[in-house]
Amino acid sequence: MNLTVNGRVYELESASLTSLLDVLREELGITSPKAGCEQGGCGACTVLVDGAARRSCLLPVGVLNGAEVTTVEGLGSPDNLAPIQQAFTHHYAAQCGFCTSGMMLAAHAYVESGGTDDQQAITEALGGHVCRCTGYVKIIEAVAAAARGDSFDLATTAASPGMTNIGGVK
Amino acid sequence: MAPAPEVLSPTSPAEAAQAFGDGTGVTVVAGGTIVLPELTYGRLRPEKALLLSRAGLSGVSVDGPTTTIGAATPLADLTGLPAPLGPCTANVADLEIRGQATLGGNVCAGGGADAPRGDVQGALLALGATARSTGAGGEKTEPLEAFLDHRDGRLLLDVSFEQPAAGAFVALDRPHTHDYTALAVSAARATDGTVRVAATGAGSHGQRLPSAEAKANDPAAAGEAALADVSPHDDALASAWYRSKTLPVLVRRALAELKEAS
Amino acid sequence: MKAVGARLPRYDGVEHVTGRTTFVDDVRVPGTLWVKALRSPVHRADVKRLDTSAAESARGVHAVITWQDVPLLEYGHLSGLGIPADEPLLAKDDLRYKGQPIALVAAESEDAAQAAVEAMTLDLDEKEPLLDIRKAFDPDAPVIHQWGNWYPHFEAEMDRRQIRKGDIEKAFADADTIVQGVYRPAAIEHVPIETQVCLVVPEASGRLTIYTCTQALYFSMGVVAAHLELPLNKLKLVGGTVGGGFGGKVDTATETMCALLALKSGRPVKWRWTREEEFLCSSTRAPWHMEIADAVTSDGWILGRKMLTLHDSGAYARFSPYGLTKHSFHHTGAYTIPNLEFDGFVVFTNRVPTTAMRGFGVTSVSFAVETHMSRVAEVLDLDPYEVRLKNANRIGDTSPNGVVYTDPSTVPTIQAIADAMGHELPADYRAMSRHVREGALLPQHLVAQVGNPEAH
Amino acid sequence: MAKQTGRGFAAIEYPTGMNQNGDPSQAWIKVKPDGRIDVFAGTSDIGNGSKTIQSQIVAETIGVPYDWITYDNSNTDSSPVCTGTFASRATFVAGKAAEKAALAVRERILEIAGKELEIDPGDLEIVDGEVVAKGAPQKRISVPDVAAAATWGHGELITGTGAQLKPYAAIVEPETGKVDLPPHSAISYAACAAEVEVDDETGEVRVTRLVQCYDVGKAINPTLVEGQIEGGAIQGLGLGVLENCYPYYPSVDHRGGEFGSYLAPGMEDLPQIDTIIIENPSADGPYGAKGIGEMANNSQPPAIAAAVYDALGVWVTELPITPERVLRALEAKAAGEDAPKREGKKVVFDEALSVNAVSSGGMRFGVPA
Repeated sequence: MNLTVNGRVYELESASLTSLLDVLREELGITSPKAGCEQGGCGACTVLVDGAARRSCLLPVGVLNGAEVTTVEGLGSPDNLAPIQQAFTHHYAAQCGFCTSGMMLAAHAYVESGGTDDQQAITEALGGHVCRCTGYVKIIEAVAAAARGDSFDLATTAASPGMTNIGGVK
Repeated sequence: MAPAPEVLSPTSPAEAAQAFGDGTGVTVVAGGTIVLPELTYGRLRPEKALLLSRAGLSGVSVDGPTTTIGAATPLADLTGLPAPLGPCTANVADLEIRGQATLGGNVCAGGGADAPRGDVQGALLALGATARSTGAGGEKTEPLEAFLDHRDGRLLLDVSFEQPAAGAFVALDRPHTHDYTALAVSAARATDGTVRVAATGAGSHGQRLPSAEAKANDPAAAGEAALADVSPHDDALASAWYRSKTLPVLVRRALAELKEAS
Repeated sequence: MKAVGARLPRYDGVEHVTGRTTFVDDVRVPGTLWVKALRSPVHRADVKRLDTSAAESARGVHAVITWQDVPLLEYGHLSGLGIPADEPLLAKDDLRYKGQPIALVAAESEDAAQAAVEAMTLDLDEKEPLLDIRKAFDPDAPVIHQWGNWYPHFEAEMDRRQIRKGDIEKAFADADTIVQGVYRPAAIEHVPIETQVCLVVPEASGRLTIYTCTQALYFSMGVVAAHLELPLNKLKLVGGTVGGGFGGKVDTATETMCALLALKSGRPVKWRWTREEEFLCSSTRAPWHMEIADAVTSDGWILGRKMLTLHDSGAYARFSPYGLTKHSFHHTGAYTIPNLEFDGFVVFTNRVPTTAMRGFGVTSVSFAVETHMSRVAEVLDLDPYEVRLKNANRIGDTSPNGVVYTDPSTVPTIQAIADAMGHELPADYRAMSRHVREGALLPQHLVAQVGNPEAH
Repeated sequence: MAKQTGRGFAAIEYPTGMNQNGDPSQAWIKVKPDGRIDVFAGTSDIGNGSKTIQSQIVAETIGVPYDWITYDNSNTDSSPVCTGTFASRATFVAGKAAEKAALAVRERILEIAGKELEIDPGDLEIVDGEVVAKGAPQKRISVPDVAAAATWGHGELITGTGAQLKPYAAIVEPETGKVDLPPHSAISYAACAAEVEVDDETGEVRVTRLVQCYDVGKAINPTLVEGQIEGGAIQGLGLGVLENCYPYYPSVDHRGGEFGSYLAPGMEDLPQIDTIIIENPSADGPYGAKGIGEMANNSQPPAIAAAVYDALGVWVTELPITPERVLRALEAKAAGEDAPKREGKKVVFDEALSVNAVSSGGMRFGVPA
């Protein structure tokens, strides 16, 4: 069977019941999807399958013959970041970075499908992704900014909403 | 180590039925959301696996008052349906899981290790759905309640129900897209006026609440009556005590919502 | 251009958003073996027999280790501070918690390693576990640890952490009201999205390269070297990029065992815990049991505090004595209380050992002290902001340990929240500052401690 | 059905750096022949951003652009000692070591620049990668040119090291807990107000708003400080109302082994978060910074507990405040069993939870009165 990953066609050797996550990481050496739980519970392994965000740990590769898979490696490169990658950088939406690939692909799919900057809609789309570092505020900001089509200054980062600095004390 | 399993990918319902046979030793993979972790964790080592993705078992068809949903239909395709099934499927996990998890997988899910599964069973029971399945003895159409009692060894093909006059779905709302619903109640009023009420999370699978149905006109009384129909359990999400405290509340709220929707 | 104070982008931000950050699990070394563990299936048992021979001869298996393979079986997390060790790297004679590692396999695939683990024979004599720290001291409690049910090695071989300050009897005698309550936060998981993971590569030079997710490279190197009895020139720990830690990756959970397997097999070995192992077998934040009694005046001064803390350490001590000490130092919260009697115990139970987690030792006491402050205000029918502002520590006040505070910000932070919430404060509370107490803010019971470490 | 709302408040403090100190960190810096800066440190970045913060400190201290810095914490062969990333010490302690190392480098750059310019190093400063004579900005030499001069003229890469260690504060009186030195070299302070909405029939608590104030000493990078505060806030929310490894502890049954049954906070749990930053500099941290990471999840649980009391009139003092615990407390209240026991001037809450009720005599909590 074959699979197109980030535009390149691969003939696969893995058995049909192997998860797409294992195929990507172990057979193809594409390591941005992470094995965060292999239970479908965290979203760190999410990739795009024919444009839709899917947990790669839950998909047996046998059902994907001929499918097109996109991982973060296929979104943009360091010199040419995709808008969602710029948004995550400018809004400091990645701390440890382990959930980031899955989170960004879900966000990318959301924005591409016409998602808006509405917090509730973003939460509905990304709510199954667990991030333990950020508290989600800056992730939501990043997705909202990408949905609005903001342009991003990558030399600096954005303040969170609701932040006030009152300086020193008496 | 177990030898590699035989993997079959039928391309029609008939092929699927034939490949399934009497079900002996067959692991059915529909969406994969329940089976894949079991495989990954080495708890399931199938001799034979049946991948349903191309078996033509997906889709929603409406014939007059009757809606038929193929077993391999992703839950995401059902979230727009009227209550109780639409809101119930929308309440399952998250967008990505719903895009992959199927109605059949959910109906056939056994209890999880830590928490209940099978969220849509209650909604379908409230709708008085029938299940069409194949397996030993051939194809069979029967009420979903009967099917739930002998799911093992059957391959679900589709479920059918008549669109109700009104429906309601209420769930414990402790917000988590990544966990199972601890307790949910579905209610529906059929076009002939019959009210059915069912719960998921109050037992090993979804169940009707006949004592509540008998008092459907008095939501508060129905809520209290519902306790006679269940024997709740402790799990990681909620204790039996908590389920028995909240079941009457959910039944009452569902029936009140049903009244409003009628 | 200023760098400090600037909203500069994350140093590794582009790596993160392009999926190019190399975490331990992303390192690829040809010929790497997978590791799986035989873990205790019960909370407490004596080991009658462990037979790993079927695993050793199973297909694809390159190495099996048990306690017999560990040069120094017991090395404590706090051995560096002179605190004795209590936990074997791999269980030997008895099992103290469900999930405790007993034996490990390195094999050519995850499946082969798992099959080998399942081929091992383990005969146990199951025993009654101890699970409720409140019952650990009872005569009829099972004794589950070689040191007894609570940690006995504080300074001067005391069995508790004690704080004593002022005259507690007088404070309670002088009080108008005594408010007493119990506070019990739960065990929680760290839940880093990257589970515990380690890759050890035996080099031709005889060194071991250890790819690790530790939060503390030098600390973990010391732990590995101690167990293996190797000089530090034999070890190279590679890490520094961690997929979330929150305290749970200060434990050196996998590195030593993988190093042993790499030495024994001569092959690179990788152990990545499943999420289930992470949830069920990894150390947790500790549950605590705290009882507080405050001697208070009708107008809201806290004259004295008596407190009992039981820290649920799980099966072994790990960092718990450190955590309890830190806890004890902060048991007055952000307030100045001149008369104190604190007793804290590190209590052993048959559950996974507990460890450091964000706010270690203090998260628990903050919850207890602050919920108690809210209750004190409610019992006295006083405003919760005002009671806090009154007792808030000031410059010159003395801590529970006899240290004079030089720059507390309790007053301004409380005032800032009152403002933000639209909570009206009376003029005298609005005017309060963090400066040295005087006037109405220096009642008789606080006089002796101002600027005076000896008033401890 | 009734949704009840409530507000609660808490104020906290937290020690920055390891309790009782004694925890060294060190940084080594070398300047490449073109003036670009390599920083070697042993601090693991667990997402907290120590690579970023320490790079900023070095850039600021030397006086060069941030993007000139390469930061290497990758292995124990090339890294100096760092006790580790915990105890809110990565900025406060290890960042101070980086500042000290950068000061040493700065000094050597000025020394060599002074020779090149024939100006006393004390009359020079470094601005944006240029060594400039104070008051005579036309007299200048770039840091790259200084680095080249150091390499090819003096035969050295400019280097500097820095170490930070506060001595261990021993407990000198085990009976009283008295220490011989301050047991922590800075304390951070915070306060938090929580707003909750509670369903009084199902017991479900939703935290709707957290208003927080943190004294961070100095925000080396305000965006990263926000990231710590927001991440901490939602972990504190998890501690307060969601997370429990053993839902029925001390029974260890029903321990959840998957995300489906362990309630780590998700995006939909996110309340409105408003934060006020105070910068009251510490004496020992780099540029006055204090550690912010750990305390960020300490203030929310007590504020939430007080808010639940405000909403329902019941205290739930076992965490997390689960729907079940709320309902049980409401039942006790309805039965008149929740009131504290009053005995003379004593007001005793939670009697049933006390060791006095649970222990069979091995442990007592006695209160003088």
